[in-house]
Amino acid sequence: MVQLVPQLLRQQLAELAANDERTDGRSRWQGRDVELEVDILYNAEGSAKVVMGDTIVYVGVKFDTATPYSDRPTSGSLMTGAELRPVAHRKYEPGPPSPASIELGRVVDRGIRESGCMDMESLCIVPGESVWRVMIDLHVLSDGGNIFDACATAAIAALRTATVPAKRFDVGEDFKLELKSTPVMCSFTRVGGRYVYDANEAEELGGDERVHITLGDEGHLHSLQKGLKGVLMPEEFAEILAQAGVRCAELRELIHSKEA
Amino acid sequence: MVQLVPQLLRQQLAELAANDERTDGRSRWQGRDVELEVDILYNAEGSAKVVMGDTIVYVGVKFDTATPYSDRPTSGSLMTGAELRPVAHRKYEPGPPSPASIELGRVVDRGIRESGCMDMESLCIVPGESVWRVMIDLHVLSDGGNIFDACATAAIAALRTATVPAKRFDVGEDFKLELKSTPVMCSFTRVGGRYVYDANEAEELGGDERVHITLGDEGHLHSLQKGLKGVLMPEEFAEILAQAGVRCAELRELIHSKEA
Amino acid sequence: MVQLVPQLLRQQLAELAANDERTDGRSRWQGRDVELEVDILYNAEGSAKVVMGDTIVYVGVKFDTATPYSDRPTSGSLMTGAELRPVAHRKYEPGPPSPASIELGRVVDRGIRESGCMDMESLCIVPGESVWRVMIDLHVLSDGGNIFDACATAAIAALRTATVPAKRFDVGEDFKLELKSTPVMCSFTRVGGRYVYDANEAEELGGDERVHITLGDEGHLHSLQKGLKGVLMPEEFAEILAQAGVRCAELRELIHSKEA
Amino acid sequence: MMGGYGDIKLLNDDGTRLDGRAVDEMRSVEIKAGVLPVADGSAWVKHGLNVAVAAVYGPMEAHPRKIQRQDRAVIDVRYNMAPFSTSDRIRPGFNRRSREISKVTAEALESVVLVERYPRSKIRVEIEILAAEAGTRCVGITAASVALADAGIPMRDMIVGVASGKIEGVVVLDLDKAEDNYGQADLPMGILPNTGEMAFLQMDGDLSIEEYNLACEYNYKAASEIHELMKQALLDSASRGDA
Amino acid sequence: MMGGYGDIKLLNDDGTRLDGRAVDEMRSVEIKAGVLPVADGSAWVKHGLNVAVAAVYGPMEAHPRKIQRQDRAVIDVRYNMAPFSTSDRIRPGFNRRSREISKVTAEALESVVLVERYPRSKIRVEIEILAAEAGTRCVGITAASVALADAGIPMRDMIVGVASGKIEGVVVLDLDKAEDNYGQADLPMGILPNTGEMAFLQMDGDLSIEEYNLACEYNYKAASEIHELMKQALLDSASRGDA
Amino acid sequence: MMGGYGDIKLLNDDGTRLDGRAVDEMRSVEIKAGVLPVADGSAWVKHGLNVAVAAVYGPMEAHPRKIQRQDRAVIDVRYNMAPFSTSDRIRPGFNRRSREISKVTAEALESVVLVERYPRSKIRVEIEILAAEAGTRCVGITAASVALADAGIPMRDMIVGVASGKIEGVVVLDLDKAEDNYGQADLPMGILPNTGEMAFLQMDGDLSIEEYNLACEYNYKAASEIHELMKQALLDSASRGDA
Repeated sequence: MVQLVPQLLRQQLAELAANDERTDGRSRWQGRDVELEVDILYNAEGSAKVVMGDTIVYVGVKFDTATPYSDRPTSGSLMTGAELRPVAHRKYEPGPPSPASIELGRVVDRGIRESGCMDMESLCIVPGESVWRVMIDLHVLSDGGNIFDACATAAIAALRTATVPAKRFDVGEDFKLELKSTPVMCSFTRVGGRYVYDANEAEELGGDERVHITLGDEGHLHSLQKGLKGVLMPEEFAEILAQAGVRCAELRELIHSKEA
Repeated sequence: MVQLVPQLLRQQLAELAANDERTDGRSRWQGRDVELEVDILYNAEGSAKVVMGDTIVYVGVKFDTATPYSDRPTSGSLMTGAELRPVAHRKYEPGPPSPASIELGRVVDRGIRESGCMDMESLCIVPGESVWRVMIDLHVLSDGGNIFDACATAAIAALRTATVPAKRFDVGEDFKLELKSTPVMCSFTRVGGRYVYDANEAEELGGDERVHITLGDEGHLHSLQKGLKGVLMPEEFAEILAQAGVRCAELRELIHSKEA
Repeated sequence: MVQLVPQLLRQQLAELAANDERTDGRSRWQGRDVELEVDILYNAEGSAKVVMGDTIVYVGVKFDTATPYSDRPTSGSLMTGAELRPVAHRKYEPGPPSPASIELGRVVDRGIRESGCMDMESLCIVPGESVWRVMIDLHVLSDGGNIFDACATAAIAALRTATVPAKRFDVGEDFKLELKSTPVMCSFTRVGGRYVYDANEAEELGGDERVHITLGDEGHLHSLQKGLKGVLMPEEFAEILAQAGVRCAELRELIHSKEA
Repeated sequence: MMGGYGDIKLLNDDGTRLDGRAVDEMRSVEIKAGVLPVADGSAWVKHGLNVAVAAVYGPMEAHPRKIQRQDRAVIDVRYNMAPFSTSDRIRPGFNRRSREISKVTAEALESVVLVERYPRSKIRVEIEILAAEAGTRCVGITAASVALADAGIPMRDMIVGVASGKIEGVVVLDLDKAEDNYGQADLPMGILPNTGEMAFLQMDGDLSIEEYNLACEYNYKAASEIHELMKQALLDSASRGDA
Repeated sequence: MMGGYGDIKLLNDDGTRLDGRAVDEMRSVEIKAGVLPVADGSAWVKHGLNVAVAAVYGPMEAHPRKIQRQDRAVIDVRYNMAPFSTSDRIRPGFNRRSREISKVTAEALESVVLVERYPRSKIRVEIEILAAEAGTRCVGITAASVALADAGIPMRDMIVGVASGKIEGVVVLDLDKAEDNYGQADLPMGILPNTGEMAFLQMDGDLSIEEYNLACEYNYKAASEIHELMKQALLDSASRGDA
Repeated sequence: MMGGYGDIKLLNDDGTRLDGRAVDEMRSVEIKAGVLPVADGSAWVKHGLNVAVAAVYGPMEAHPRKIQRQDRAVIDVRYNMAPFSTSDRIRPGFNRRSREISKVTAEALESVVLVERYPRSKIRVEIEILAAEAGTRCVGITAASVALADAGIPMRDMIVGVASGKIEGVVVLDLDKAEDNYGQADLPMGILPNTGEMAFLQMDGDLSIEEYNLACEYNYKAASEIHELMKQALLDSASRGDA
C-alpha cells in the first residue's frame, strides 16, 4: 500500500520530466525562494532560520570550553549535530538518531570543516589546556524537501554571525567568531530520470538518488555525497557540478547580505 | 479486551461512590493501615520498608562524595531514583525507566528537596572540593495502589534515620544525617467521580486523575502534582488540600515514632 | 515451525548416540582439527585466528593506559569483550550485546583471569598513577559450533604472543607481554543424551546443556560454567572432567607450538 | 551564606519587578497558528523570551498495536528542548525532566481532546522549545492547544499554560528567568478558560495556603488574557486559508 | 606485595572461621513464601546478611511472538541488585554480570519446570537482591524455586542454590563477604535435592580435583538442609491460606 | 605551526610516494570468495594492510514487517570495525561514522542488486573490518560485491570501491594511512565496471574541478584492475565447489 502512491507519483514525475516541467512550475535548475534570518534565538550564540518553500529549519550555534587533543594543543574543535525530530514530518519517528539524521549532520559538517573556513587555531584559549568547542545543531521543523541545503545555508549563516561568549566563561571579552570563507552546499536529485536542483517534498518522494556538493569561495569542491538508491554517469555529474557553481554563488550572496 | 474490565470496574466504582462507599469498606478520607520499619537493610546507610495494604516498598539511602558545582562550592546534593521494576506488578515491563517511574522519582524528590528539610551546607566536606551526595532509591516490590505515598513515607523515614558513612570514605567519623523537618506526601485519586485518599489497586485501575500534595511541618505546600487524564475544579482542590493537612500530620507522627 | 527441525534433528542425534556415532564421523571425545595462526592483524598488538571445522574466530589484543584502582595501585587490568555479530550466523541479530555474547566474554575472561596466568603487577607503569589495561576482543566470524573453545584458544594464543606497545604510549620500549601459564578451555555438550566434546553446529542445535571447563598447566580447575537448559549428575561431570585433562593438554601444545 | 541567594534583589523599592512589571503582570505574549506547512496543525508562541513551536499529526493509526486503546485515541506528546535553547547546550536524547513534562502534558491534553471520537488511533503532539527563559512547560501547553485546534481536532475546551510564583515573600505572576532561579516557589497550571477546570497542576517551593490562593487567582486572570490571543491566532490563520 | 591479600587471615587458630563457623557450616538461613500480595507466587530468603525477594508472574502469553516456543513455555528471569544492596551504590540499568546470572538462572529453572505443559507461554521470574553479602546468585535461585512452587507452577524438583569455596588453602562451605573477597575459589551450584542432579554450575579461582570433590560434597549436604527450610516455608504459606 | 601538518613530506624527490608507489599506482590487492562456511556468500579482501570480510545472508523474510517493501528486497548493511582494527581500540556499539557508511553502502548495493526479484524480503550484508589502514569503506564495498555474487544474488553489475586523493598538491591514487592522515583530499567512489556508472560517491578536502577530473580518471583505471581480481576470486571459489 505504502508503495502505490510513489509509483503513481513516479509516473507523473516522469511525464513532467519528458516536457522539462516540474510539479511547482519551476525550471530544472531553479531553486525555491530562500528566506534567511539570522540572530533570532535567545540563548544561542549564533542562530539562523531558513525557509525554502515548505521547508523550515533553525540552526543554533553554542560554545563551550574543552581540553584540546594532545596532538593538537592549540586547536579548537567543531561538532555538528542534526535532529530529524518527529515535529518535522509525519514520516519521522522518535528514537535514537536515524541513519538519515546522522548523514545530514555529517555531510553539513564535512562541507564546513573541509573548506577550512574556520581557523581552528583562533579558538585556542590556553595552549594544551583549554580551547573553544563550536557546536552546531541543525533543527528541522518542517521537511518540505531539500533539508540538506536549508541546513547547510543556515549553519554557515549562523556561524558567520556568531559571537564567542568569552565573558560568560570568564576568559575575556566576547568576540565575533571569525570565518575565512563561506562554503555553500547545493543538492541535486534525480526526478523523472533527470537531475533537478532543490527538489521539493513530492520530487523527493518520487525521485531517486541525490548528490550534495559543497563549494568554496573559489569554486573548489570541499565535500561530495551521493545519497539514496541510484547511480549516475560521470557526464551527469559534470553537468550538475557546473550548475552548482551558479547556485552556490547566489546563496553565498544571500548569506553575506545578512551580515552586519 | 483489555479495556472491558476497567469499564465494568468504573461502573461498580461509580455505584459505590453514589453510596459514599469504597471497595474495601473504607470511608472516603480513610487510609489503609501503614506499617513502617526503618534501618532494615545491610549495606544501605538508611533504609525503610512501608506496607500499605497490598503495597510494599523499600527505600534505601546511599552516600558518596563528589565535587560540588562551582557556583555552590559548599552545597551537597540530593538525587532520587525510582524503579518500577517488573517484580512489582504484572503490568510493569523491563526496559529503560518508564515515564511513570520518572514521575514517581521526581515528585518524591521535589517534596523533599523543596521543603528545605535537608541542610545542603551541612553536607560540605571540603569547600569547593568535596561534598556528600545523598542518593535515595525507591524500590517498589508490590504495587497495590498509592505507591507515591508509600515511597515518599519510606524515603523521608529512611533519610531521618540515615548515617553518613564518613569513616568508610576516610573523612572523619560517621554521623547522623540531620533533617530539619519532615515533609509528607498525601495522594488523592478521583474514583467514581469524587476524590478519595489512598486509592487501592482497583480504585487506581478504574479511577481518573490523582493529585499528590507534599506538606511541610507548618502545613505549607512544598510540592504539587496532578497526574493522569482528568481535570479538577479549584473547589475540589481546596477540599483535598484540607484533608491533606490531617493525613500528613498522622503520617508525620508515625515517621517520628520510629526514630530512636 | 521453527521448532520442527530441531525435533527431527534430536531424533537423529539420539539414534546416532545409541550407536556411539556422531554426525561427522568423529568419536565421542574427538575434537575437530584446529588451525591456529597468530600475529595476523595489522593494528592489533596480539592476534590469533582459530578455525575448527566451520567455526572461524579472530581474537585481537589491544592495550591502553589507565589509572589503577586506589586499593590496588600497582595492578594492571584485564577486560574481555565478545561480539556475536550478525556476520557469524543467520541466527545472530544486531543490537546491544546479547546474553549469549556476554556469557561468552565472561566465561573466557574468568578462565584467563582466575588462572593467574597474567602477572597484573608486571603491568604497572607508575604506581598509583598509570597501569596497562589489556583488552581482549573475541570476534566470531563463522559460528559452526563450539565458539567457546575457539575463542578461548585464540585468546590465550593472542595474549601469549602479544607485545605491549610502550613506545606508542611514550613510556619506554615495547616488550613482550609475559604469561606465566596457559589456561585452556574444553567444552562438552549433551547430544543424544550423552556428552560429547567439541559439538558442531548440528549437535548444538539438537543438543542440550553444555559444560565449559578451564584447566591450568597443573590440571587445576580455574573456571566452570554450565550453560543452557539441562541437568547433569556428578558422575557425568567426573567423566568429562577426566576427558578435559587430555584435550586441554593437546590444545596447550598447539598453542605453545606457535610461539617464536 | 557564601554564594547564597539571599543577596539577589528581585523587587524594586516601588514594589515593581526588575523588568518593571507589576506583581500581577504577565510578560508579553505573541501567538501564531498554522506556521508549519507539512504538519496537520501547528502553532508558534513567544512568551517573554521563550519560543515554542508545536506540531500536530493525526489522528492516525496507533502503532505498535499495544499502545492502541479500544475506546479512544492516545495522545503522544514529546516535549523537547532544542540543544541551543538554553544557556548551556543540552545534549539530545534521554532526559528525565523532558519525559516527565511530556507525560503530564499528554495527560492534560487527553483531558480536553474528545479522544472517544477516534478509537484505536493516535494523535502526535510535538512541542519544540527553541529558546527557554523560564516557564517553558506552560508555553508548550499553550502552543500544543493552539496546534490541536489548528489541526481541527475536536476539544471540549482549550488549555492555557500559566504560572505564578513567589519572590522575596511576594506572590507574583509569570516568573522570568531570574525570578525562577532565585525565587521561592513556582505554580504552573493548565487552565480550561471556559470551564475554569485545571488539567495541569504542578508546584514546588514553599507556599502557604493563602499564598497558593493568590497565585491561583493571578493564574486564572492571565489565562483569560492569553486565551484571547489564542483565539485571535486561530482566526488569523483561518482567514489566511491555512486552517 | 603492597595492598596484597596475603596478609588477610580468614581462619582462626582453632580451624574455625572468623565468624566462628566450622569449615562445613552454613550461614543462618530464613525463608518465607507468599510474601508479595500482587504476584502469582513469591518468596523471601535471608541467607547470612543477603536478602533476596523473588516474584513469579504467569504462565502468561509470550510476547513479542518471536520469543514464543511452540512446544514449551519460556522462562524469563531477571536477576537484579537493588541500587542500595551493595556497599557502593549500583547504577540501575544494563549490567553484564546481572545479564549473565539471569541467563544461567533461567536455564537452570527451565531444567526443572515442566515447561512442556505451557506451550507458547511465558513465565516471568523476578529476583531482587535487596542486600548483598556474597553468594547472591545462589540465594536468588533458592528464592526463585520457592516462588515458582508458591505460584503453583509444576516442577519435577526444586533447585537449591549453594556454594563452597577455598580460603587459605582450606575448602569451606558458604563463603561470607570477607571470604569471598579474599578467598581462592568459589563453586556455586544449583542442586536438585531429590534427584541429586546439578542444574546450575559455575566456578572460578583455583581448585584441584580433590578440592573440587570436597567442595561438591559440602554443597550437597547444605542443599538438603536448605531444602527442608524451603518445604517448611511453602507449608507455612499454604496454612496461612496464601498459596 | 606547532604540531601542524606542513612538515610532513609525503612525496619523494623523484615524484614517487613514501612507499615507492607511483602517483597512479594502487596498493596490492588480494581477494578470496567463499571464505565463511555458514554464510550464504562471503568474501575476504586484503587491500594494502586493510583486511575486510563480508558475509551475505538471504534473501530471507524481512522482519519486522514495517521494513518490508512490497515491490523489492531491502538490503540491510552493517559496516563494522572490529575493536582491534585500529591503532586505538574502538568501543563496540553505536558509532556515527559506521552508521553513515552502512547507509551509503546499502544505497549503493541497492542500485545494482536486482531487488525487484525478491519483494518483501531482506538481504543481509555484513562487512567486518579486521584491520584498517585507510580506505576501509571502499574495501568493504568491494568485499560486499564479491560476497553478493558468491551468494548467487543477481546483480546488474558489480561495484568496485576505489579512492584517489591529493597530497602535497598532487593527485594520487589509493591513499595509504599517512597520506590519508596528512593529505588534502580524499575521493572514494563505487564504480560499476561494466557500465561506468557511480553507485557510491563521497569526497572531502579541497579539489579543483581539474583535480577532481584527474582523481576520477585514476579511480576508473583502478576499478577495472580490481574488477579482474574480483572475477578471478569468484572463479576460484566456484572451481573449489563452494559457490
